[in-house]
Amino acid sequence: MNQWSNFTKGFIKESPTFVLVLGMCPTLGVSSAAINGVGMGLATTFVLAMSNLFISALKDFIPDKVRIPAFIVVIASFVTMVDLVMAAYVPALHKTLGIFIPLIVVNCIVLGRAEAFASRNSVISSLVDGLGMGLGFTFALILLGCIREALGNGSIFGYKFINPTSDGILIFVLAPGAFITLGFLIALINRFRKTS
Amino acid sequence: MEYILIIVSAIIVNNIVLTQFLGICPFLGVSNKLSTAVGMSAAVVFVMTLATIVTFLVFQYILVPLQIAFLQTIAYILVIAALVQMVEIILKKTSPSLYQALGIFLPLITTNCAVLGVAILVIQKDFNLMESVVYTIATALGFGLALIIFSGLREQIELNQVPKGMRGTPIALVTAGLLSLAFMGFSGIVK
Amino acid sequence: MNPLIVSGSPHIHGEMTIKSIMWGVVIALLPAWLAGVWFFGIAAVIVTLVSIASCVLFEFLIQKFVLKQETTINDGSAVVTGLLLAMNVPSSLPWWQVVIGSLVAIGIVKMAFGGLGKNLFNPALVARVFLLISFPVAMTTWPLPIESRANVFNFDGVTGPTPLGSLKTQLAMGQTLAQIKLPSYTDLFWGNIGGSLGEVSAIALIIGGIYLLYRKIITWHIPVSYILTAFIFSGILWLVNPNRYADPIFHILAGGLLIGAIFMATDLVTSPMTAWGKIIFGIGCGVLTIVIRVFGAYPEGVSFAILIMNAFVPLIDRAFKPKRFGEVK
Amino acid sequence: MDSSILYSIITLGLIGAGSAAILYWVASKFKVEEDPRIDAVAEALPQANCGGCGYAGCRNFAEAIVKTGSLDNLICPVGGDEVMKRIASILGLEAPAVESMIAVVRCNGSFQNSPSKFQYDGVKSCAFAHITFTGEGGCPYGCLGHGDCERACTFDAIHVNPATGLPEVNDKCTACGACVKACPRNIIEMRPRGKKDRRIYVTCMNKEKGAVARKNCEVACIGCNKCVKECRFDAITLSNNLAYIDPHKCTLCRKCVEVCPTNCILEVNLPPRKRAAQSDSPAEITA
Amino acid sequence: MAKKESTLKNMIICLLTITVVASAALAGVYNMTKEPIAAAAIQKKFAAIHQVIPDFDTLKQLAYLPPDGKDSVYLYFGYKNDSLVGVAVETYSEKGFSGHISIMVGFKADGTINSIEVLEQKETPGLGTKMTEPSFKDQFKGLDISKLPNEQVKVNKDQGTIEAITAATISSRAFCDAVQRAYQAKKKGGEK
Amino acid sequence: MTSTISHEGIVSKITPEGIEVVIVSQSACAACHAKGVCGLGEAVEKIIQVPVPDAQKFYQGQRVVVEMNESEGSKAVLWGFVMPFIILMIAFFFIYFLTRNEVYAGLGSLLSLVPYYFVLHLTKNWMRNKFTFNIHPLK
Amino acid sequence: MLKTFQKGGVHPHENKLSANKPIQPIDPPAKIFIPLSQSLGAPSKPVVKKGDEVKAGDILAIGEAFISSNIHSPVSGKIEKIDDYFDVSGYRKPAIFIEVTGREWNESVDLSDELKEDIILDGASIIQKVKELGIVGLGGATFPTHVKLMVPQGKKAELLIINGVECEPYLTSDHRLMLEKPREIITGTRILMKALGVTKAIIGIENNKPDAINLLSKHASSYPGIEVCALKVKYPQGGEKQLIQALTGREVPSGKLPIEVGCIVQNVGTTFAVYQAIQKNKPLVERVVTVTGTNVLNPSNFLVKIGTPVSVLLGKAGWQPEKAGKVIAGGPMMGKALLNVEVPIVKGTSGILVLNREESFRPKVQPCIRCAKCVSACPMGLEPYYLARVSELEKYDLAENGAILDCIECGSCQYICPSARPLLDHIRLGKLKVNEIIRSRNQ
Ligand SMILES: Cc1cc2nc3c(=O)[nH]c(=O)nc-3n(C[C@H](O)[C@H](O)[C@H](O)COP(=O)(O)O)c2cc1C
Ligand SMILES: Cc1cc2nc3c(=O)[nH]c(=O)nc-3n(C[C@H](O)[C@H](O)[C@H](O)COP(=O)(O)O)c2cc1C
Ligand SMILES: Cc1cc2nc3c(=O)[nH]c(=O)nc-3n(C[C@H](O)[C@H](O)[C@H](O)COP(=O)(O)O)c2cc1C
Ligand SMILES: Cc1cc2nc3c(=O)[nH]c(=O)nc-3n(C[C@H](O)[C@H](O)[C@H](O)CO)c2cc1C
Ligand code: SF4
Ligand code: SF4
Ligand code: SF4
Ligand code: SF4
Ligand code: FES
Repeated sequence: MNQWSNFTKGFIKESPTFVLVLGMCPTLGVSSAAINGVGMGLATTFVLAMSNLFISALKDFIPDKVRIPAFIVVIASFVTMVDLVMAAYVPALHKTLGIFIPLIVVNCIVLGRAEAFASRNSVISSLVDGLGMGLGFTFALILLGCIREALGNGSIFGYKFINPTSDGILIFVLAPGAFITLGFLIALINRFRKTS
Repeated sequence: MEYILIIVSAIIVNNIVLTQFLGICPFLGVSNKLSTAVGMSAAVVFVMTLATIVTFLVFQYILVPLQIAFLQTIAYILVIAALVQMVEIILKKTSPSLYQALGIFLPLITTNCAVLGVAILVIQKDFNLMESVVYTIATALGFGLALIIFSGLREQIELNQVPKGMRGTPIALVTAGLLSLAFMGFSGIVK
Repeated sequence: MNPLIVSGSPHIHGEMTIKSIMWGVVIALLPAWLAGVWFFGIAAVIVTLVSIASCVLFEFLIQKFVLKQETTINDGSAVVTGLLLAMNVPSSLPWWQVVIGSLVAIGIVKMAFGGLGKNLFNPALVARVFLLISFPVAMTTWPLPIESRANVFNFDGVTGPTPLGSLKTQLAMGQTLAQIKLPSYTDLFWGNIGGSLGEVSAIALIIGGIYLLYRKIITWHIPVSYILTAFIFSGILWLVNPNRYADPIFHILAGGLLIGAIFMATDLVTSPMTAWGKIIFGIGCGVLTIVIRVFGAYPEGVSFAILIMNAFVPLIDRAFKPKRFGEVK
Repeated sequence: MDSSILYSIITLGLIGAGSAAILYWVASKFKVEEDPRIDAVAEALPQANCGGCGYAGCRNFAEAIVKTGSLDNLICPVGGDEVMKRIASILGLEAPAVESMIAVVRCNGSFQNSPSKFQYDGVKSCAFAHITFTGEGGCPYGCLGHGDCERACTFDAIHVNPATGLPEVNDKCTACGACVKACPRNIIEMRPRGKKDRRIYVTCMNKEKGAVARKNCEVACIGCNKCVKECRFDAITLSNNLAYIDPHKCTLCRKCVEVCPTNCILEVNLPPRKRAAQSDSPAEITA
Repeated sequence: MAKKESTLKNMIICLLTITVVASAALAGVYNMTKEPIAAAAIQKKFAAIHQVIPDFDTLKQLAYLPPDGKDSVYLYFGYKNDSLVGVAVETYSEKGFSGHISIMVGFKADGTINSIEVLEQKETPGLGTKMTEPSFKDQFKGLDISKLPNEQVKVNKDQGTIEAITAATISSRAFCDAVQRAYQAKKKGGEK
Repeated sequence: MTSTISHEGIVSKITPEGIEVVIVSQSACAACHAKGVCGLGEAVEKIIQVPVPDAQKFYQGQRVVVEMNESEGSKAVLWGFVMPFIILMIAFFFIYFLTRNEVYAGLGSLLSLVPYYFVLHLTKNWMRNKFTFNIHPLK
Repeated sequence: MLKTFQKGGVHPHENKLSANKPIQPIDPPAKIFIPLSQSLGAPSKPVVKKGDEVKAGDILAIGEAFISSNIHSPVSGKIEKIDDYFDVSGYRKPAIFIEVTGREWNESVDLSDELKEDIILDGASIIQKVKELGIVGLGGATFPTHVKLMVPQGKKAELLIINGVECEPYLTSDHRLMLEKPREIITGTRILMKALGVTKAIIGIENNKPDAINLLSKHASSYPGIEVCALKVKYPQGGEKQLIQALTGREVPSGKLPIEVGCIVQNVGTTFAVYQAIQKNKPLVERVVTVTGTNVLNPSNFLVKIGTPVSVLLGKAGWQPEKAGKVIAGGPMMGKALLNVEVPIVKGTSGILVLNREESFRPKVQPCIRCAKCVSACPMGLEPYYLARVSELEKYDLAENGAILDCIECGSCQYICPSARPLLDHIRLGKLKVNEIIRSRNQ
């Protein structure tokens, strides 16, 4: 497969968020600010890429029937690593992302890619796939984060573009805003995908 | 009193789906049949409670004493995955027809982030086992409540035939958003 | 001879149309709106005009350019939504926030679901709650009746709390009801109190309600069960502890309960279809209103209560079917 | 060595082994594994999810193919021959030969040919109009023009022409057959596309006797038998006052077209005639 | 290479290897990050202490359990050249709109408030969260609570001096409550 | 006119006791493009054994509809999830208030499920009659 | 309080334009044609052939099936042909075409106007005679009356209800008949009572016909078993299930017949026809037809021979074809719009209503606003908005569960709907499909 398209498919064409509608919990949960999206997205990307890499490297050593538990162990290990490392070096971000970091383990995208892609493809392809999907996820999170932060707080990446003492339309950084924004964003992207 | 606060909080004020963003996938994904939603809620209550009890014990009585609490995630996911599958297989072995009936009736949840999430949350909240169990049941009921209300709304949406671009996930998300908006009315009932 | 016209029966049609229903609601709202204008002055008129105009305009634009369907602005439903939205906000609300509210009501709540009749939640109420959460300061700054009449643009107008607002804050400060000074029943009845521009005058709302009942636009079930439930529930609390819980008459007259019960819970689109369903709906609204008022963070619970019950409507409709003729039990 | 490393290894080893054992046990009981061929087949399918094959979606169809392990009676009308061959090769089976088909509308009762005699004021649904009356043109067999077929088509391939009141099929048609099922009057037929997309067929379904049929529509088949006599290939049969051309026997010689007194035989995509063509034949249907 | 067959031996070996490697790796990472994690927590506190009291060279800690509280209030006495330059009090309130808030209040040696840092709060964005903004908390700078009526710091709605955050009186009250608790603790904990 | 739940399936095996049907179309998941990457159990295909007297009427690969009464589905949920949950809770609270020890309560409640499933096992045949599936060829 | 049915119903403008126009017999034109399918059930089988001469009252076709009826000639003349004609919907149906030569009657028919009150025949012979003389229900459904009179095994008839409600706006044929033939109707009632073996009969009449109520009460007073009951004006009071409930409080169970609650309902026109058949030996060959509507200059009630084309009646009543929009066989709520006016009057035609063009179009359809007016108007306790919606979406299982088959097609829902939704159109189609599905399921 063409590695470039393998890489870029995660952004729009097979975007895990907008098209496959997977991993909704972290998407909604951490997208109140763009920076959270970066953190969560990169953490997921790391786990995806690394576990894809390892799984495709190990795929021939793993007997079929223990495939799932083996994958889970590999994925969970990387998640724990990310968790620990983030707690150590970016404690503030780690705190805002909270429970969603360990939950990367159950993110359908991760196990799904391992199952559907890494266990069948070469190491390089799998790595590229993991990176692509992960960055696609990151892209979606940042996009959503930017919109919500801009509308809800009048800032992007913490940089306030409106009068610093005033607020945005607060609801967008709260729970209802998450659902509504994502809903309309998906509708918009669907329309965009259809026409292009 | 404390337990009542935990319950009210978990069911309505901090509803797991509408404000905590856990278990969104099954929430958005399962069918819009009311009976399925009710069945699904029952299944979630049982599975979540079971998972919380087991993971709580594993954490407090194995990981903590050995000072390896950092293995929480990996241990939990393995335990939960195994547990859920075990329930299924036991059911299949002990009562095949019951198992089949369930299979036709319900989408069985194996692992989703709600189950793991709640197991982790009870540790974060420093609950003891009793509190954990109460919290878990209430949370699962909150999930069920959201799911049941939503199944009704979905049915209505189905009949209404929303505009093309909004069909499917988008309208479901917007509806969930409005539901969450309505539920904000409960804020402040428990701190 | 012209070609004969063919269609299935029936071949005649009753007089009631959507248009007549919607304009009936507008007429019924007029007394309360005029009371609002009397108490809050020209600012109330401006908020109303902005709200109605933007609702109608958004409906037109969305239908024309986004959905590309026939526009239906002259059925009057957008006017009702706009009017009700205006009547549910303080008259001092900045105009651009009113416009955002209209966009939410029409764009998110109504059109995204397919337009008239398809929305699951009450558009005006969602817009109100949306604004309340998004702009808590502006949405809880209440111009004083009469005194603020002169303030056209209400910058720095004379403001004060609503009866429910002062009740809530002062109770939170640990005062008992005896210590809290609340408006008299007469003021509550005529509307000489702070609040949303359309909710203040109880008498005007009741007149409108009677008109709606007379025109058979609404039935009695929702308003009566709503008000009665709120009365009974708050009455029980009051009997339990009159120092902490306000009396039931106060709860009925203060805040948006009357406008909610008469005009918003009764919205045809978002309420149940059968008599028993409506009664259950009203009871739910009544209980939730008092629960939120008494135990929640918000001083006022009407909007939330109705929206939460809106979500239950499909389930209620399922549970309370009309009694079928000759149903075999 | 740090004790926590040791404990970790032991605990995790135990938990891992334990849960693996359970998962293994489970895996051996449930064949959770999906046949990878399903994915392959699904990928080969056009992903139109139209239901033309009779299954709920392409994936269901793929599962059905793989599960049944045979291609008998299974056909994706959208993908046609080509796709079925590819699927056959994935599964190592033989593909049944399929002919490429297209929907044709066998009615030519346009507003011009069959002027409205009544005005219909009910729901815009052919199914309902059908149970209510004969249709505005008065022909109880003809097209009602309310577009049930158009609404049934997921491929944007059939549209009612507002100028004629008749549906027209375009090249997007995949022969899924949804419109055939939707039409309450059974007007739409699935016919072979024909060589170079050339087809000849009777555009009438009226089984009345000539005079009656003709009363409502200028281009009705009047059952005069001329075409039957003219055809040297026995391709045309007449029953119930209505001619039918068997697409497999028809050689596109177009003799019948010339003799038809009401112009109800339509030729599609045939080159213009050498002799000055009678241009009153309906300029119609299919690009 | 051919896929490993699912024999029992293979499976056990495989899984065991994976778990052992994984746990070893994790334990390694854990040991590596243990200190930074702990340090990060302390770091945060130290940074806050540095923010709220003038420069110091030695720090002494004292825990104090207020009569009405569940948790302890921590007092950090900062000394420079053995003279007390300020007291940082890690205090809290449970009366926030969403419950617990925790702040670090710095007192100068003369007992006036030097500066305040918010350590933890879960208030509503746009409302209660404004307590972290200077426009609110700078009101406390230079405040001497002992000179206030009843030695009580209060918001204006409660006839106090602190201007509450608009539409977030509850959070403002909680903030004052925490400051009050800090003051009480410092008073009881004594200035050594 | 009771409501039923019906699924489309394919006959995968014919045995003397009945036929085995693989359920293909399951609510929303069936047609979902992301099925392959989803963790929900429903994405996994289900095999149902249906005892039918006239098994020879069916052939392998046939498309059939499996139907079940909604009320039976609710009953299945009752026995499959609600009952064990109730037992779990009774055991848990009982042991907890007796011993005030959460380990005992936790483990004890887990163990309490063993007899439940054992009883379930004993009533296997009774259960079989309780849940009946209707199966008929798809037209 | 006047009696009425409990649930639902609407009250359209009554518009009884022809209420005080006496019944006026009209002559048949030179050619008439008589459809072979004039009652519910199987078409009748002709027993005459081309060229035969017939007299008025001679049998033309017999109903062989269980639910089918005999057809007699209304005129004397020659059978021109037996061929298809185009029915009111434009579809082809078989009919007997007769060239009218005169009006000689079959000798057995008693043509005198004299009232015969003594009932000689016994129950079984009455039913036999009703069958022979081709009596079918004239209330609209044209159900063969003899079938109704044969109470099935295990059931018992207790009460005969005579339906003089005429709840449809505009129509007045039953009203006129009651005014002009009260004693015949009472006698017919007694005949039906005898045939059924019941001792009690109620004649239900809506309160907008006080003259008919008074007159019939007067004549009924000498028969203790017969009672006349005034009813509140509400559509569709004439629906038999509604009428039974209004008069007795009993509800016919869903999907069951009136006999389930011991009742038999007959229209007054049918009752008069029964009188004529039994006492005068006269088959059902003519009926009262109201020709009315704003388009018609002289709204009238005609006594018409079956087979007379509608156009003849319209001409007599003075219609204005250029202004006409809809010609409806029956009333405005349940009648059927005609495609052309050259169709014959049949046994089931109770009226011809001509609406002007501007009244004929339906208002513009708008989205359902869930106002529930249709739900409260439905006399059957259904949810029309829902049934129409699921039928439209072809979710027929939901429609079946919503009891779509209980719908009596009264049209109240569509009449009242402020959004002018074509509810009954969708429901009718839905009923058809659901019936098809049920039939295929039972195979
Ligand atoms: C969803 C929600 C969030 C709120 N968040 C806060 C908050 O974080 N802090 C706060 O003091 N008040 C908050 N409030 C407002 C309080 O309920 C209360 O109205 C207010 O603090 C007292 O009003 P005042 O400040 O205008 O006197 C919130 C209200 C709601 C409904
Ligand atoms: C199959 C069938 C059998 C019937 N049998 C009887 C019967 O035995 N007794 C009876 O009173 N009516 C019987 N009816 C007539 C109906 O009750 C009813 O009168 C008829 O359908 C016309 O009613 P309508 O004019 O209200 O529509 C039968 C109808 C049908 C379709
Ligand atoms: C909606 C509805 C309205 C009806 N209105 C009348 C009516 O006004 N008068 C009448 O005689 N029959 C009416 N019928 C027919 C009766 O239900 C019933 O068929 C008839 O009275 C039986 O008598 P028959 O068999 O003598 O016609 C109506 C039926 C329906 C469904
Ligand atoms: C009695 C009545 C009450 C109504 N109440 C509301 C209302 O509270 N809010 C609103 O947006 N529209 C209201 N409408 C207008 C209309 O139903 C509303 O715009 C629809 O919800 C839009 O689909 C009302 C209409 C009627 C007839
Ligand atoms: S025109 Fe008919 S056969 Fe062709 S694609 Fe459309 S629905 Fe299918
Ligand atoms: S072809 Fe059939 S379905 Fe299509 S418009 Fe004509 S009648 Fe309707
Ligand atoms: S037509 Fe049918 S659904 Fe409508 S009101 Fe009458 S009985 Fe009810
Ligand atoms: S009467 Fe019309 S608008 Fe009202 S609920 Fe029924 S269908 Fe909808
Ligand atoms: S990400 Fe939470 S359930 Fe899927």
